[in-house]
Parts: sequence; C-alpha cells; structure tokens
Amino acid sequence: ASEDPGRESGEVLVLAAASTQDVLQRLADLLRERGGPVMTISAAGSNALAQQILAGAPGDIYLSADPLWVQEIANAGHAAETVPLLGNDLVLVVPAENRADVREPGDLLSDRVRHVALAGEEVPAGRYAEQALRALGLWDTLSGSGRVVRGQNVRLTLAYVERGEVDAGIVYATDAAAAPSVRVVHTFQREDYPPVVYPLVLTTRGRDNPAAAAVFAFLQSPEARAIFAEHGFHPLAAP
Amino acid sequence: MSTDLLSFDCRFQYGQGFTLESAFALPPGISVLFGPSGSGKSTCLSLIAGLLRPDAGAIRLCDTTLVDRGSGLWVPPHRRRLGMVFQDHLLFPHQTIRRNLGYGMASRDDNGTRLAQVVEMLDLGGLLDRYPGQLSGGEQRRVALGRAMLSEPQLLLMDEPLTGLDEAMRDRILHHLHQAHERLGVPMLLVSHDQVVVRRMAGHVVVLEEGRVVDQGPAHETLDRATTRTMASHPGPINLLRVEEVRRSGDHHEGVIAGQRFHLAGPIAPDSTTVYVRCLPRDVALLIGEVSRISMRNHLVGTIRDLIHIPGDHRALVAVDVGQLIWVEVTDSACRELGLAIGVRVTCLIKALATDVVG
Amino acid sequence: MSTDLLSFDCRFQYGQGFTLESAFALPPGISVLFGPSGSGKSTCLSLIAGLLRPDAGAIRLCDTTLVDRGSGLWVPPHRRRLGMVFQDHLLFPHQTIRRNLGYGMASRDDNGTRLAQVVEMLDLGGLLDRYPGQLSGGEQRRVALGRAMLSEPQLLLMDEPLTGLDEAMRDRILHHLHQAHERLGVPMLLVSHDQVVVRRMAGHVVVLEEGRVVDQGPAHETLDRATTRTMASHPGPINLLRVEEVRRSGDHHEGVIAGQRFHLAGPIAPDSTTVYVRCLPRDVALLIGEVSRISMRNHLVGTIRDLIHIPGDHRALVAVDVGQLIWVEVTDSACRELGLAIGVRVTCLIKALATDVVG
Amino acid sequence: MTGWWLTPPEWQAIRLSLLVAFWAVVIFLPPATVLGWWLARRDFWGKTAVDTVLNLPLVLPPVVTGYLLLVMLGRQGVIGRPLDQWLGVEIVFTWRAAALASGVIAFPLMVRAIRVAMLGLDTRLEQAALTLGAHPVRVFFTITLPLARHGLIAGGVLGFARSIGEFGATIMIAGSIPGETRTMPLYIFGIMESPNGIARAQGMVIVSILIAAGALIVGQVIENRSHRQAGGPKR
Amino acid sequence: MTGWWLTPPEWQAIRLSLLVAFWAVVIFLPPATVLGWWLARRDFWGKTAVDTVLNLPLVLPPVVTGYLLLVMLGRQGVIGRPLDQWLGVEIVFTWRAAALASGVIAFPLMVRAIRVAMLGLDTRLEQAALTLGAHPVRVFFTITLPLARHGLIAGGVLGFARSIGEFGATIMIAGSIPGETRTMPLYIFGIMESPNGIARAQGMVIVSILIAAGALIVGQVIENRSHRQAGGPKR
Ligand SMILES: Nc1ncnc2c1ncn2[C@@H]1O[C@H](COP(=O)(O)OP(=O)(O)OP(=O)(O)O)[C@@H](O)[C@H]1O
Ligand SMILES: Nc1ncnc2c1ncn2[C@@H]1O[C@H](COP(=O)(O)OP(=O)(O)OP(=O)(O)O)[C@@H](O)[C@H]1O
Ligand SMILES: [Mg+2]
Ligand SMILES: [Mg+2]
Repeated sequence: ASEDPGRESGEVLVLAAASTQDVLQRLADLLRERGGPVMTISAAGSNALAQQILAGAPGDIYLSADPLWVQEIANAGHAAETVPLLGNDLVLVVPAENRADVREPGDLLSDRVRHVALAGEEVPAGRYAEQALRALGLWDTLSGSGRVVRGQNVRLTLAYVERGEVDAGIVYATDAAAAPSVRVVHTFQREDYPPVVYPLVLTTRGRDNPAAAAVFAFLQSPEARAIFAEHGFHPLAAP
Repeated sequence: MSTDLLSFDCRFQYGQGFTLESAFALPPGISVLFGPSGSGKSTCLSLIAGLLRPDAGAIRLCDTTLVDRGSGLWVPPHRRRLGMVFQDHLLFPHQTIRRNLGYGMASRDDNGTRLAQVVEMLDLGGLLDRYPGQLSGGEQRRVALGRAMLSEPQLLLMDEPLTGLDEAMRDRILHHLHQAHERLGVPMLLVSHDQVVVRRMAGHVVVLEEGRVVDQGPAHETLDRATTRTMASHPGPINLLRVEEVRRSGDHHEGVIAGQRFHLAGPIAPDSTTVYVRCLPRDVALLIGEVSRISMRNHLVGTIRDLIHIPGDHRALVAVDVGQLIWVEVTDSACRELGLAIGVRVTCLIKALATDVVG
Repeated sequence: MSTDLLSFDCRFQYGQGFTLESAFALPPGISVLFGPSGSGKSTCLSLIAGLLRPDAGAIRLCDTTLVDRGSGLWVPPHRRRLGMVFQDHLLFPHQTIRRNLGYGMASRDDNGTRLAQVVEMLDLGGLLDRYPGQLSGGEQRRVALGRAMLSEPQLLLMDEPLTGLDEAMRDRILHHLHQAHERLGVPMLLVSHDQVVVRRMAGHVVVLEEGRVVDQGPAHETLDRATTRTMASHPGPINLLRVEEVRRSGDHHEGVIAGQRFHLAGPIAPDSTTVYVRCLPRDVALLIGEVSRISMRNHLVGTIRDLIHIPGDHRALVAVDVGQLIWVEVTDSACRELGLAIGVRVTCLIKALATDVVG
Repeated sequence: MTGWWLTPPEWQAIRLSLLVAFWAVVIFLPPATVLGWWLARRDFWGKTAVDTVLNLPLVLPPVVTGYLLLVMLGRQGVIGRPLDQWLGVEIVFTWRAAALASGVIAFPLMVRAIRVAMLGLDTRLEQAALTLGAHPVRVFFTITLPLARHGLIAGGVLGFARSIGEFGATIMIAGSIPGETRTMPLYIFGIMESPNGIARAQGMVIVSILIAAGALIVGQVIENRSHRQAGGPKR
Repeated sequence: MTGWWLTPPEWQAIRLSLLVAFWAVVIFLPPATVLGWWLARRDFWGKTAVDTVLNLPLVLPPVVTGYLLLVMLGRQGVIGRPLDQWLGVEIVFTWRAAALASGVIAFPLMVRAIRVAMLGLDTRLEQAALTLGAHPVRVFFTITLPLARHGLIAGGVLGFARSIGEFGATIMIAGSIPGETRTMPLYIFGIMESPNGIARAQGMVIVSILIAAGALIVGQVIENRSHRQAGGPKR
C-alpha cells in the first residue's frame, strides 16, 4: 500500500459517481489490457467525492453526477479542465407485478398508489424528477398527498421499487436498466426538466500526472463513448 | 428420625478439591457447628440453605425434604424459609440499612414493631438511613444478623454471627438470641470458634474436621472432647505467664505472679517491671499438699480448673488456676495416683531455667 | 516525642456523620486499639495508612511526618511502607493466593524462603494455586495476614487479624506474631475485641469510644479499667451457671455446680439432667468463713479471681471462681469490711428464687 | 452559520429524532437487559450463535441491516406481509420503522453494556436475597438490576445516542419522508448532498451535539445519584 | 448464492477489513481504557464537555464524522497540512485513514464498555494494593485493569465489530479504493449499485457474519478463561 495511490507513476485515481462505477471499471479493464495507464476507481456519492477534492485529497479525475458540485470545485480552484461527458434520461419505473397498475405519470395520483419513491431533494435525480412532475402539473397534488418517499440516492430509490415497497419510482434510465426486476413504463420528455449532465473533471492534482491526461482523453474518445452508450448513458457532444 | 429438627447426610466436592462427606442430625434448639478453619462449616450451611447442591445424599428439615439426590427432589433456596447470616455479611450495597433489614420481611404481618425490636436489640438506631458502605465492620455484622432474624425463618443459620463484636455487645446479643429462641422457638444452627459463645448458646454441637463429622453430642461434653482432640494433634498450649513487680535479687531476678513469688532466669531489660514468661506444659510438675524441699524454685499454688485426658496417649492436660491459668501435662498414672480432679488445690512446680522470658 | 513509634493527632469526619477526634502516641512494640463496635478503630487505621485524609492534625511515624494538615505535607499510601490487614481481607480476586501473598514483596531480596516461612506459619500450603474465591473465611483471613507481613512493613496495621480462626490456629499465629516481632522488630498496631489476644499480645493499649481516646496505657491496667468502664455503662454481666446431675428432691429440684450442691426453683422439663441458671450479680451475696444459718439456700465456695471497683459509683464487681465464674456486685464498703481481694476464698450465697432456669 | 434560527422542517426533524430515539430505547432496553443478563450468566449450547445474530447490526453496514429489515418487514416480507394483509398495519415508511431500525442497530450496544455490568456483579448477593425468601424474579428486579445500574444507564445512553445518529438502516426501511421519518441524520445527510449543504447543516449538527450532551448529562445525573450510595471507602 | 467462491477483489476487501479493524482496536483501545477509567473515577469541571466530544461520533451521522475528519486531515486541514508539509505524509485515501475513521467511530463504544466495568469495581482493592507499596501505575495495571477485564474485552469486541461494519465515515475520508481502502462494507455498497448487486453481496454478508462470530468467540474464550478464576460461590 502506498502513501498516495493516485500519484504512483502510471496510475490514475478516478473519483467516480457511484452510478458510473461499472462502466468505468469496464473501461479501466480495457485500458489495462492495452498496457495503458492503470485506472483506480474510487466510487462514492458525488458530494462525498467533491468534498474529498475540496479537502485536497488525491484524485486525478472526477466523474460527477451533479454539475453543482463540479461548479463548487471549479470555484475553489481544483478543476483544471471540465467537459460535460454524459447525459441520462429520467424514467418512471414500477415493480414487476405492478399491482397499482401505473402506466403513465398521471396514474401516480390514482387511489391505487400508496407510495411513490423519488431520489433526495438535493441530488440531481430528485431535483429533476420534481421538475418533470411539476412540468406535468402533477407535483403539487402528489407532494400534498404524502405519498412521496425520498430514497437518498437513485440506487436506494430503485431498491424500494425492486422490493415492491412503493408502487412507482422515478430514476435514471441507466439505473433502471441495471435492475432486471423493475419495469420502465414511461420515459420523461427531456424538455420537461433540465438536462442531466455528468461532467468529467481533470483536477489540478491530475494536471501534474501525465497518465491522468491520457485517461482524461481516453474517457472522451469515441470508443469510450460507445461503451458509455451501451450502458444506457447519452454521450454528450464534445464542446 | 422424625423428632430431629434437621437431618443432614451429604457428599459434596468443590471441583477436584475439598470434599465434604458428613452426616448428622440436630435436635430442636440451638446447635453449633464447630471445627477448625477450612473444615467445611460454611459449606454445610450453604448446602442446607440450598446455595450448593450435594453430589449425593439428602437434607431434611422437620418433615420436609429439602434435597434428595436419590429421588431428585430439590426445594429451591427461596422456598426453604431459612435465614442465613453469611460470614462476609453480603449486605445489599445499594439499599439503606432499613431496606436491608426489611428485605426478607413478609410485609403483611408487620407494622414496624418487629423491625423496631430488632433495631433496638442490635443497637442499630442511628444507622437506618445509611448504606452498608458507611458502616463499620461490626455494624455490618449486626445488620446481617438482624436481616436474617427478620425474615422469620424456620431455622436460622448463622456463620460466625458474633465475631468482630466487642464483649459487651456479644453478651447482649447472645442474651437476646437466647430470648428469641425461648419466646419464638426459632431453632438455630450457628458456626462459631468462640468457646464462650458455644458453651453459652448451644445444646448440641457437631464437630467437623476436614469435611467429616468427628464428634457430635451435647455441647459441654463434646467441646471438652474437641479441645482434647485439638491438643492431641497440636503442639499444645504454651503457657504465657505475666510476672509483675520484677526486681533484682542477688544474682537473679524475681517477680510476682498473682501474689505468689516467681524466680526468673535469663537476661532482663533493666527497666522492665513486668515481663512475660513462657514455659511448656511438660516442664511443669504438680504437687499436692505441703511443698517439700525440692530444687524447683517456683511454687505456684492454685486450683485445678480443667482436666483433659488425651485418648490413646496416656497423658492428661491439667489447667491450674493460680490467678493465671497454667497448663500442665502429666501422665495418666500420675494423675490417678495424685487424685487430680477439677477443684483440687495443687502446687505447680516450675524450674526457673525451663522458662523463657519474653519481654 | 521522638521515642514514640507513632504519634497520632487527627480530626476526621465522614460527611456530616461520625467524627473521629483522637490523639495518642504509641511506644515501639505491639499496641492494640480497643473499643466497642463503631468506635472508630478502622477509621484510625485508614488514616494511618493514608486511605483517608484527616480534616486537621498530623500523623508521624518515627521521624517521618506522614501527613500534616498544618504544613500541607502528605505522603501517599504507597510510600508509607505500612502493611495493612483489612477487616474484610480485600484479597485480589483475580490473582492466585501465591500472587496475592507476593504482591507486596520486594522481589529482589527474596528467593522464596520468606514466602515459604509465612506459608508454613499460616498453614496455607495446599492453597497457593487457588483463587481467593475458593477459600474459606478463615483461610482468606490468614492470606490477608500473610500478604501484609510479606510486604516488609515498617509498621504492621491489623484490623482484627485473628477473628474467625479457631483457638489452636489463633494461638499458633499469636505465637508467631510474637516471634516475628522479636526477631525482626516489626512494630504492630492491631485492632481486636478479644481480651485474650489483647492481653497476650499488647504492650500498649489505646481505648476508643465514639471517636475519642478515653484511655491509654500499658495493656493490663488499661484493659482492666476498660472492662470496668463497660460494666459501669452497661447492664453488666449476667451469670449463666451450668447445673448438672439435676434430679427431683422432694418439692424442688437440685443439681451440682462444679461439685457443689445447687437448689433450683421453677419448673424443669422432666428429662433434663443439665440446665442453665441465670442470675444477676446483684442477687448474689458473699460470705467469708463458715456459712451461718441463713435463708439463702445455695452456697458456692470459690476464690476471688478479679475485683473491679467501678469509679464514682461506690460499687465493685467481684469475680468468684467456684469452678465456674460468678460475678457478684457488692458495695465498696462491704468490700473493705470483708477484706475482699483477689485470691480470697469466699462463699457465694444465691437465693434459689432469684435464679431463672434457662433450659 | 446561516441556520441558527431553525426552520420548521428542522424542528420537525428534531422532534422526530427525539421521538424515534426515545421509543427505540424504551422498546429495546428491556429485552436487551434480559438478554445481557442471560448471556452473562448462562452457558449454553448455541450461545455464540445467539450472540452473533444479536451483534449482526454492528458488523454489517447499517444499509445491509436496513435491507434485511426491509426484506422481513416490507409489504412482501415474511413478517410484513401478514401484518399488512391481516392487520392492515404497515410499518415500512413510518416513524415506527425508524424507531425499529434505530433500536435494532443500537441493540447490540445496549446488550453489551448490560452484560459487562452483570459480569462484574457479585452473584452471592443474589444468593443472599434468595435465602431471605425472595422469589428469583424479585431478586432480579431488586438486587440484580439495581446493582447492574451502571450497565443499564450506559445501555440507555449509548442506545439513545446511537439512535440519534442512525442513518443507514433508517433510510432503508423508513425512507426519508418529511415529518414522518426524516430524522436529523436523514435531514443532514440530505442537505449535505448539495454544495451549500454543509453550511445549512451546521444548525442541525449543533442541535445533535446539544442533544447528545443532554443525554449524557441525564445519564451522569442518574449515575451520580446512584453512586452516592456507595458511600465512603468501605463497601 | 452466486458468490460462494470468493473473487480476488472480495478476498482483498476481507483482508483489508480485518487489517483496518485490527488496527482500529489496537490503536484506540488503550486511550479508550484510560479515558474510561478517568470518566468513571474523576469528577471534574468540564467532564460533560469531554464526554460529549468523545461521544460525537455516536450521535452524528457517520458521514458527518467522516466529513469533519476529512476537513481536519485533508491537505488543507489543521492536522493534515502540517503532516503533509513537514513529514510528507498524506493520510486521506490510505488504509490508515480507514482505520482512523473506524477507530474514531468505535471509540465511544469502547470507552463506555470500559467505563461501565470500572464503575462496578471495588476501589478498596486498589487501596489495598497501595498499602502493599505498589505504585499507582502498577496498581492500575495489576489490579484495576484485570478487574475491569470484562469491560476491556467488551470494548475490544465492540470496537472490532463496529469497525468491520463501518461505512459512512470510511468512504468519506478513505474513499473506496480497491486493495487500499475498499473494506467489506464499501465493497458491498459498491456492488449494490450494480445489476443483481444484492445477490452478489450475499457472499460478503456471510463472511461478515463469520468474522463477527469469530470475534465474539475470541472474546468469549478470553472471558471464560478469566471467569474461571472467580471460582465457586465465594468471593
Ligand atoms: N463511609 C462512612 N460514612 C459514614 N460513616 C461511616 C463511614 N464509615 C464508617 N462510618 C461510621 O464511623 C464510625 C466508626 O467506624 P469504624 O469502621 O472506624 O469503626 P470500628 O471501630 O472499626 O468498628 P468495628 O469494630 O465495628 O469494626 C461508625 O459509627 C460508622 O458507622
Ligand atoms: N469455591 C471453592 N472451591 C474450592 N474449594 C473451596 C471452595 N470454597 C471452599 N473451599 C474449600 O473447602 C474447605 C471448606 O471450606 P468452608 O468455607 O466450608 O470452611 P469453614 O469451615 O467455613 O472455614 P472457616 O472457619 O475458615 O470459615 C476449605 O478448605 C476451602 O479451602
Ligand atoms: Mg466459613
Ligand atoms: Mg472496624
């Protein structure tokens, strides 16, 4: 074990939003097979990762699920370079058996529905879901009905749906795809909520690590984008 | 069998160690377990109280079988209605003395008078609102005694209830225990090393040694035999005489023992007026009648207070009261020939050289 | 002042409760703290050992000041080099007896011989590898004593070191303590309620009552005065006589006390051959010489063993040995006129009606 | 410190946390006491198994514990389904679920504290009580428990504090519903997801600290009161 | 149960968890012992303040504790900056940080267990040792500690178990770096994010349980051995 795993030569520490862990691991394996730099992935919530960067923790690359946190570290001078890398869709999911018979967002107000799960108010998925429902004119009634349950993050929200504890939930398409036991019944219109953006950041510490620059570039390469797309993300156009 | 208060016949072993294997029966009244330290007295009480389970045997109290390993019968300790005074008190440290005393008291039949009586008897008046940690050793012992008495037991088991108390208090409590026994008829079984207590209290004595009953019977005879036994197995008593008014007289010192002249040998600190002299019982001879001319210089006249034949040993130990008590060892035949008996006046002859000045 | 072994002059109060306010000085040698239960003896020892801090005053051992509230001086307990035997032993429950005994032993100057000596003396041979929880009460006390002795103290403080031990063991330990004192010159301060122990051991006695020193001085005189004091303040001794060979004789019963006839009054269980009779000292009269015709039926002849003048009370208590000891209360003037003194032969006259058959 | 004047949702979270922690202790301390006593006193076959199961909430990440609770108590769960179908009682997503989660997580701590106290206890005092004719149940309540009071107090304080801080299992089984299950940790965790969250959480963190101090003071006061009884240097 | 044959990353996580928990206990148990003793014995002004600070990791959600540690130990932090500048040591994101986080989180539990044991102890035994000429330090090690052994054992077991399960503070200050800081709870958290995660986590959950059982057995064995000394019905 080294003092500073991120800066060992040829090693790149990628701080990744938990939901991107699997796809990044696949890319890391690919890179290693080619004899490229070794990507070490430390996955956690976007906020925890940002706090770590703010505290000066080693970390060359930050793939965040929350642009607000990216703004925050940029303001603090920790971001050397930022690109919006990925996008995602919000979907309405229901448990496999769908006993409340939810087919579209409007059904969320039906009497059959006891609980609806959303991600937390402060995480992007929660914020956006709220805005999407507002755009559909459902939010005020729904939130007044007391049937909204906030899972902390998307994964937890999804777990409620998977277990059938709630009758429906709103999550990212990528997460829904990773949970075989839930059914996607509706994909929200992208116009109804701000675009979901996963920014990719090269930190100031990463700037001094030549291998990090290579990884930073690799993650934006068409090859990487194709793999991201396979996992359900929308690769965003390079600026 | 049915007239016995308690019949005890048990075997019990601590792990691989000490084994108690004893059988005895107690008549109603006050009985004492007597025996040297470590002979199994407390173990007996624990077995009777149900705090230990015998490996074999049975214990019966009046008509109730408390435990019988043969039939598997077992009365748990809280149903035995036995009051126990533990050797180390075991007062409840978190309760006031008042609550300690009242713990075993069936509340229905009491409006404070029994508590008040016991408090009065044991002189615990000012202590009721204190905690056990704030009492002296003797006070704790008295509380333990009171607590057991107040639980209205069918049999009171007391492990050295009076040690550590001053004589006045001891006498007073003895008196009250006697009274309690007479008035309420509470039978008692107590452990004591104190012959005064035993002789005063007990009707029946059971003598334990190394886990076995070596003797039992009415108190006085049994205790006399017990003393004998101890002396037979033990180096025996050593006389320690107090000599007062010591002064120089020619080439030696002399002093006074209970009014009688006593010659001393050996060096003596110049300013001592009182010294102690040690001599062995076998170095003392006895004489009846007038003192003849004899080389033994010290003649102390006294009355025989006690006479103990040591069985199988053809010896006897004679206690002569010359103002102080002197133990003398004589042969059985000498004893017969001189007609020694309790109350006979004799003269003790002690060679000054056989004595040992202590200080 | 400088020839004293220990000088003690302290005030100490438990919270708002008991106050000890005592001053005494001990000469080298063996001293005893004597006094009724709760009089502050253990408290004194705790103050000397440094387990309590006096509110005021000072304690000096030889030339060392252990504590002086005036100057603020304080020697912590572990530097006082005092061995203490606690009233409740306080053996370390997690250590074997061997380790308990060795705890205070400075390891450098020992290759096991001192330990072996103490083990031999206290008869702890088979117990060394056990834990304190596996010992009897008396065994625990002996270990506590041994542990303190092995710590090579400058002064050995012992809180009732010999209670709960049988007489043989007690005598043996007394003997050894004496020896230890002589050989090694270890001074000792012990608490005991046992007059036998005190009279045999002590050179100096300090008598405490309710936290105050009421008397101190050489052992025998002090103890005699102490007994007197107790008797003055106390209901006094109660005679309990053992009457043997009881049989019916006309309208009353009679029996024998130490060879002398004794008449009994009151109902007696038909099958008793031995009974106890209680009478108060003031109900007994004394006679010198021949018994004249008198209505008192019981005449017991004996020798005066002890005579205690109760100060300020014009009374005296006389102990007459008639085979058993009888306490008799007489006026001082009667005492003078009859010429009563220790050793005088007298006859005790007891009214049968004044007696009380116990059982 | 922007959030010194607490907002209504914050007050709600505080009230809820206190409620949840209170019930977690009240419900779980009694069984913890019995179990602590049992584990301290009895040696039985399978003791380690019992001990292991009871300590699982300590070894497993709280989210896993929460997940297991969800599996058992959820609408589809072995316990939750009959409750839901026969009694119409729903536990998941209620404050009761939060209390349950907190209690389960704190349970091993309570048991341990009590067990330690029971182990330090002189069982001969209980024997003495038995010889005075007290039924074993009375002995337990009048002798054993008071003598193990340090453990009970510690168990209560630990359990309460742990409940006040419990996050992982609670969010799993109770969700984060404002006013119903959003306790202080959930509230804090929630706003810490946003970049200005730390500043906004400060008020709540301070309240947490004050509550902890309050609980500790209460524990200390009870302890001191009972400690005074021990008296001076004697036992 | 797909993951019965554990994969190398899983073995890595197990090894790391054991390492982290071991060091958390080894480093934090001694100060916890001293503090537990101090809090049990001394009454001093500000005792409640000390007690509160020490119990913060219990009341605060672990993420907050982790955040506070991160702020202190990061390169910009009051402790992290001098460490980095003068010694060139960086703690954040190393297994040492994980051990530290686990230790801090488990610390109040250890202190409490020891404190309870110390409160149940008869201080007169220590006085007896003093009169035998033993220096207070020797008394502490030969009398106080052995008599409070139940508390020490419980503190060790609790601390170890809590460390094995620690997630929130660890991920905050140590990240989740495979082979370096990805302990079992972090690993479980990681795979729960991915498809079929719950099922794949089962192997690790079972290992956690086995480790807990192991720790409890070790504690029990030590306890039994020391308990045998108490002997029969006497003290
Ligand atoms: N911790 C305490 N708090 C309050 N009072 C106490 C405390 N310890 C002892 N006392 C009181 O102080 C007095 C003296 O106690 P101490 O133990 O010195 O007596 P003692 O002479 O040794 O008696 P004993 O022969 O019964 O052991 C007693 O009346 C006792 O009740
Ligand atoms: N728990 C135990 N384990 C092993 N041996 C024990 C245990 N308790 C007592 N013993 C041993 O059993 C014997 C009898 O003990 P017991 O306590 O009955 O003696 P005792 O007659 O009451 O003595 P004492 O007068 O000293 O109190 C002793 O030799 C003691 O060492
Ligand atoms: Mg005994
Ligand atoms: Mg005392």
